[in-house]
Amino acid sequence: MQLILTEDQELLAKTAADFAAERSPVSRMRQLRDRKDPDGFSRALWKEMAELGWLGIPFPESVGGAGMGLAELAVVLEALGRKLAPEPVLPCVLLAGQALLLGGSDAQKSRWLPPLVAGEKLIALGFQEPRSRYDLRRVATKAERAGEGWRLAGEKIQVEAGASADAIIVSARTAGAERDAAGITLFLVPRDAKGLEIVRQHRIDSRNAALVKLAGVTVTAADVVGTLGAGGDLLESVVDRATVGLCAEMLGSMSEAFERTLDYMKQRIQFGVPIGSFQALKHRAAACFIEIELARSTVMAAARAVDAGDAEAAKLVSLAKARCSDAGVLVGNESVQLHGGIGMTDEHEIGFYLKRARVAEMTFGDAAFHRDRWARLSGY
Amino acid sequence: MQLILTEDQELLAKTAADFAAERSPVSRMRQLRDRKDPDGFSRALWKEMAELGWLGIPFPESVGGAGMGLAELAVVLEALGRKLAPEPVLPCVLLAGQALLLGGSDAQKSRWLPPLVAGEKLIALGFQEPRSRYDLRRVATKAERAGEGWRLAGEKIQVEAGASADAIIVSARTAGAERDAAGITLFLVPRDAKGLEIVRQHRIDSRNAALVKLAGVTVTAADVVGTLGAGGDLLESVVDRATVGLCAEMLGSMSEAFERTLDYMKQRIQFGVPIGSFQALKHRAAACFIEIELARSTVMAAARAVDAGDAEAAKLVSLAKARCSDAGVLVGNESVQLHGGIGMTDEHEIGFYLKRARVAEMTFGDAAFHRDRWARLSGY
Amino acid sequence: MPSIETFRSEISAWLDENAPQTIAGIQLGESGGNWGGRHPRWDHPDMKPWLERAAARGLTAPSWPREYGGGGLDPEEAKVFTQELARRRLPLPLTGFGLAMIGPTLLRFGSEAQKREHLPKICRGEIRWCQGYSEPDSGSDLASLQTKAERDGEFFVVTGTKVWTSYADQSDWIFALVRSDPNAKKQEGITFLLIDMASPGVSVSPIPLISGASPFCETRFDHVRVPIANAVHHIHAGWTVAKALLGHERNMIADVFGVSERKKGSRGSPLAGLARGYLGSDAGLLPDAALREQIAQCELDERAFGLTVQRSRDAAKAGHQPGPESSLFKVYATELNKRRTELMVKIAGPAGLGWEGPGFDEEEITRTRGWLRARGNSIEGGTSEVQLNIIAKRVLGLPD
Amino acid sequence: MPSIETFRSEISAWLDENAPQTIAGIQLGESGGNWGGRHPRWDHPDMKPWLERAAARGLTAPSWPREYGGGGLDPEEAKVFTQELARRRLPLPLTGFGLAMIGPTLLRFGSEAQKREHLPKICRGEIRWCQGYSEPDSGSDLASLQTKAERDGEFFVVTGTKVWTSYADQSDWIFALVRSDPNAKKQEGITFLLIDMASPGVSVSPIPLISGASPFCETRFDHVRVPIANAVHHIHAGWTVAKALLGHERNMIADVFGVSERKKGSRGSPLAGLARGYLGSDAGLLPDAALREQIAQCELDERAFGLTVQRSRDAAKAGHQPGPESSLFKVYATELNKRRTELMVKIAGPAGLGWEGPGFDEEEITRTRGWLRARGNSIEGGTSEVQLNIIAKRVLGLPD
Repeated sequence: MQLILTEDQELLAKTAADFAAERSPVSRMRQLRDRKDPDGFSRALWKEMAELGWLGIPFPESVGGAGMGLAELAVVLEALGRKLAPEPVLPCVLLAGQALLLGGSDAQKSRWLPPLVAGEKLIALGFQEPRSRYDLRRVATKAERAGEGWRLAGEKIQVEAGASADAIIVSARTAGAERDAAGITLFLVPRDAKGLEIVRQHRIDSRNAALVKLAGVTVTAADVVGTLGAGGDLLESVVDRATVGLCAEMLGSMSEAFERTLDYMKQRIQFGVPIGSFQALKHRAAACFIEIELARSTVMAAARAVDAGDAEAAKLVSLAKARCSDAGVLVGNESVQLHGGIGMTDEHEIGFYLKRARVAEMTFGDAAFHRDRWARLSGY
Repeated sequence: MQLILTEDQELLAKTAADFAAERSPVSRMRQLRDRKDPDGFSRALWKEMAELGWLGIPFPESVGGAGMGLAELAVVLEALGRKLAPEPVLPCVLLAGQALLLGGSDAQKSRWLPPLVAGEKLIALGFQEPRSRYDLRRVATKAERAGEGWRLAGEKIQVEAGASADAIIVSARTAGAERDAAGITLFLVPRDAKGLEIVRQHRIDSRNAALVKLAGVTVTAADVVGTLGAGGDLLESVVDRATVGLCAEMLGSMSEAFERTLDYMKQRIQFGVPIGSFQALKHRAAACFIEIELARSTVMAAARAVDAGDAEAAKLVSLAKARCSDAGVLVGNESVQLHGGIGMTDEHEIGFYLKRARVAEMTFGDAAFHRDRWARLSGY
Repeated sequence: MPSIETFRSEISAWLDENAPQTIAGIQLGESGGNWGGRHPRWDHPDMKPWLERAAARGLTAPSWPREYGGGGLDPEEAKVFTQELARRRLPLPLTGFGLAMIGPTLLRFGSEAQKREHLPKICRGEIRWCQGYSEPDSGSDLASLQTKAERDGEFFVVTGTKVWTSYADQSDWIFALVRSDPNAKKQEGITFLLIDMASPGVSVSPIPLISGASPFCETRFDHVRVPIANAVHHIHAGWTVAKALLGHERNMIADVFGVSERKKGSRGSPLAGLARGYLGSDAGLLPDAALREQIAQCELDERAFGLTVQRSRDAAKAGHQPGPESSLFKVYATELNKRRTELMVKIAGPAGLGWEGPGFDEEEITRTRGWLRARGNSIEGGTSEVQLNIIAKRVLGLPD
Repeated sequence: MPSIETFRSEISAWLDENAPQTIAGIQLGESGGNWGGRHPRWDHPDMKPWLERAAARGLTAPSWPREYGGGGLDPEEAKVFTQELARRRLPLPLTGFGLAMIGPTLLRFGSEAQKREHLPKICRGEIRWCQGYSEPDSGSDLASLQTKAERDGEFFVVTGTKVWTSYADQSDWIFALVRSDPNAKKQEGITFLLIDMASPGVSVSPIPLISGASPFCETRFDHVRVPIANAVHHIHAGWTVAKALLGHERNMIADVFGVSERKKGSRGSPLAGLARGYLGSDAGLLPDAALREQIAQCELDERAFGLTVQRSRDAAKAGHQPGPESSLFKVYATELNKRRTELMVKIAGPAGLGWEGPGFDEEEITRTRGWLRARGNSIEGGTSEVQLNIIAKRVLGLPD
């Protein structure tokens, strides 16, 4: 495992950085929020990303993908994270897309993945419930046999991209009790399914998220994604991949927030000098710098370990998420504090970084959750 | 509960501060260490403390005491803590003395407490074992019936003042298994008991501590301290009192270490200015100051709550010990770091504060132990 | 002089007769009571007669001199009045910056004419005041403020921008710091000026925060003409007035947090209760060990801080000078509130991410916005960094 | 030129013939191998012939020029030599500040006469060197050093005190920074001087640390006469030499920690293992939740740091310039080592309080003293504060 970017990755990073800077300034995200855009992102930009081949990065060529891995997608997500681009790469490409790639039938893959990669269809994955917290295997949503098919009843919350998705994959219990590790199955539910209700939610990061209510939705056996009862393992693999992507995004966001704060520290004059000349603030800035550099190393390692199918991959994913969560919150908090009053205003963009950092921290488990997971995986 | 010193307490504090400064500079503790004094403290000074009435503070007048409480003893211990005075007030007056006061028979009290208060006899309390860590009720030492009396077998470690004590009270199991909460009994064992072996130990704080080995020591029924099998509760009350005393000592030590560091920061010139003018160091000093002030409030509250038999007393003791442990280690670490190279030398006294802070932190439970105890006592 | 118990029965009788029963124990709105002014808002219709009757008796400003509309009560009597209000669960008849800030300032620094002009209107709740201190380029370094006040005969012509002017959009007058002498040392060219917000050239716009709507406004002055007689204390000597007021403000902030933290100590473990709800745990040890330890640490912080506030107050009651511990109140209270609100969001987990419904209940949204709003606690009223500088210099004696 | 594989077989043959089998894999003492000098200490009797044979072949300083006693190997050959030593688990034939510090300095800055005089003796392990930089009043601000070097004809007369002179009590020569021009700007009046410690007026005393005995000494110079020809580089230009050497030293320190932390990553969970022993827990979750989380955090820190060192090295191998991440190595490695050693003591609990036996085993005492010793890591070789200043200035570009 080499912790450097290949030449191709460098090129991709450059392209993505240019794209993000030119096509996706943070003001764009503000406009989407202020006009209460129902998607919360730009379908035009999504299409452009598809045309750049980004949505196909972690898919094989057979479905129109680039046959690359998380190491490549990470550099794109880092660049998008820098500008807080709200397009649903994580939920569609990584969560739902990887669920289909790893668990889907050939029919499912050929139906859904090419249009996903082409930016024509959106799919989401609903795995959180009102009581599930960070536990992927705590599933109260029930799937009961109904003739040849299944009847689904339950509720998924904060389904990212759910409000605009053409289909939603949901976890449901085909056996066992709410907290059992086994007995979970994933089902693909088309948007127009009867009994499916999708309600847009509004989180502090303003991104597309939805309550997904399943009031006796009927699906067929062909809508099962992966093996019956083995959805928990599939979910864990998929969420590990998405976690790496999220960490890359967080790395971009915290890097940008930190750089903006450094700029501010150099420009803001108080007591006749730039506030960046105050030693206490310098040392705090240096502490942020250190945490960001360490986070970067862990994200690179996690992406490469997952791509390589390394036995330690899950541990490295938890390492990356624990560090990115802590570093992201540290940098978000320090950024607002060092900006002072102006940082508290909605008018200034730095607050958006703080809010997104908090959502990202609490997505796929916070730092304490991943420290616990690291310890479990390490046998103690 | 008033968190201020009464006039009498102010006077006592002044007397104790003068005494400590004049009679007990830190150099004295160094000399005791360097000459490997078998007591590790000064018997002459101990006698002086007795004459000042300090050893009798938390005892009734019936045994020669002053009938005062922890609030008073705390101001004395704080003053002694400032100069790292190694005299065994904690182990003799608080641990063993309070065990006898709270649990002893009239015969035991009248035999041992007057000479203890007069500074003529030393008693210690052995409650730690190789496997007990901070759990007072983890007791492997066994007490078996032997005729009218008991035969004790086991080992106590780090018995403070044990190497010089005329008698040692030990916890032993009269019923149940090693980790059972009930079934513990305290026994008073005279130094000359057959089968008792006392070996001086050397900890980083150089104070008097001993391994106490009980190889079939025989004691009589009259040597039981407190109720048979209820020694765990007695121990907990006694250790709570001693913990308040320890916190007061820690408060004194950290205050002095901090003040010495402040002085050094004002005097030490680097880059043409006092290092205390560097803002990063100022903010760290301010952080220490805050922690010390908060610690002081908790120690005062804990002492008064125990004296008043307040229902919340145990919680306040854990509050005080958690804060003093964390603050003491913070101040100890910062003191050495801010002294720089000279702080690392044995020749400089600041290192003694670091070492004592560590021992005090790990005596009667560290901060995490007391956070856990606070949570338990709060019902969560 | 009547004895204090005579006073108590008098005031009780007056309250029984004049205080509307309808407002006892009512829930006050976000701003917390009657703020008065030309466009008053009432939390309850009977809050209006309550204000009017209390004002008529001088009880909106109980300890101010009667000649300016106050009650002329001595400290002991004022305390009895407060006790009797509390006993009846009555809201204060009037609150706001007039009573709390500019009134006391005028009593100390104002001219006789200023006192006669402004204090009675404050007491009657006719005029609502706001404060104009900070500017976009002058935050921690307040004395660098640049709002110009150029002399033109008997007027100052004021031009500049003030930020963080709380409730400026609902206020009638503003007390502001302006630069009257651009050539003097920065603290020596400032004047403390009273400005009628109805003057031509004053414009106000609200400042939404990262937590949503807020009382804060930006207030612009574009060649606003203000009589020179509206300068409080001497011209160019406004910094003296401002410092007195700032110290007062910081104490208020610490008080707000300090008192509430103290109360929490005795209310069981609200954080643990919150966690039980979100973790689905009815009893026993909280199942999330990391959260449990963070909750315990937060409670220890709260309790240690509450005890420190108590220690300071006990010392004050005993007649001692304020000890060094009082210097830590502002920084500790605000940093603690930041940690606490952050911890509450973490306890809620994913349910802590809501900006508005659906899928998040009112309490969750309030909690999350409360966390965002709390980020500003360590900025407003003197940043934590400035507080630490002050401790290092004034308490610890560390050199510049 | 022979190919690299030819070189490998040559050096292998030489090693097979000359390296004593007896010293393969031996445990080196605290100081870690042959340090040479007039009073050498051998970890094993056969370490002496090993040094002599290697020196005769130029392999104590493999990449130095042959004319000064080195091996004249190119970097690739030197690497092969290191590999072959490692494969045979052979200790280096010689180590110390002569090879690591003053030798390279002389090669870069020394006169021809200095090189001819000193380098061969270093290569043969005849002279052991130590370093004289810090003074009681000059720590972080090294350039303020005050040890005087007054000119007296062809001599400097040196008077002053150096501290933290490691192994000075076992060394034969010292390279020291002295103030040769008290009137120049502080960095411009310093000379880098080579001093024979056998000179009259040199006295050495060890410095015991809070952790016990240490290699550190205080070295005093009382009118010590040193030939002017012993100045390295120009007189008064010693700061240039010192800076080059200091940068080198800091990298060494980071390397030591960096490498060892990296190895730890792959060795399971030694901290958890330690905790299992002290908590009496054979399997399952560690029963102490607080310790468990601290252990996990420490492992995450170690791993993240190890990966950062790896990232930096991978970049270097790929021919990139050192990235900004290398600036954090020293401060992070040392602060981490402080946290880690402290955590180990906490894991031990009361068993972590021992200074010497009885009742504490050897491992416990070593661990506890290791924690005490580690407190100095963030002071020696550039304090953490100085490191953070450097990051703020050089990497982040924050203004002075």
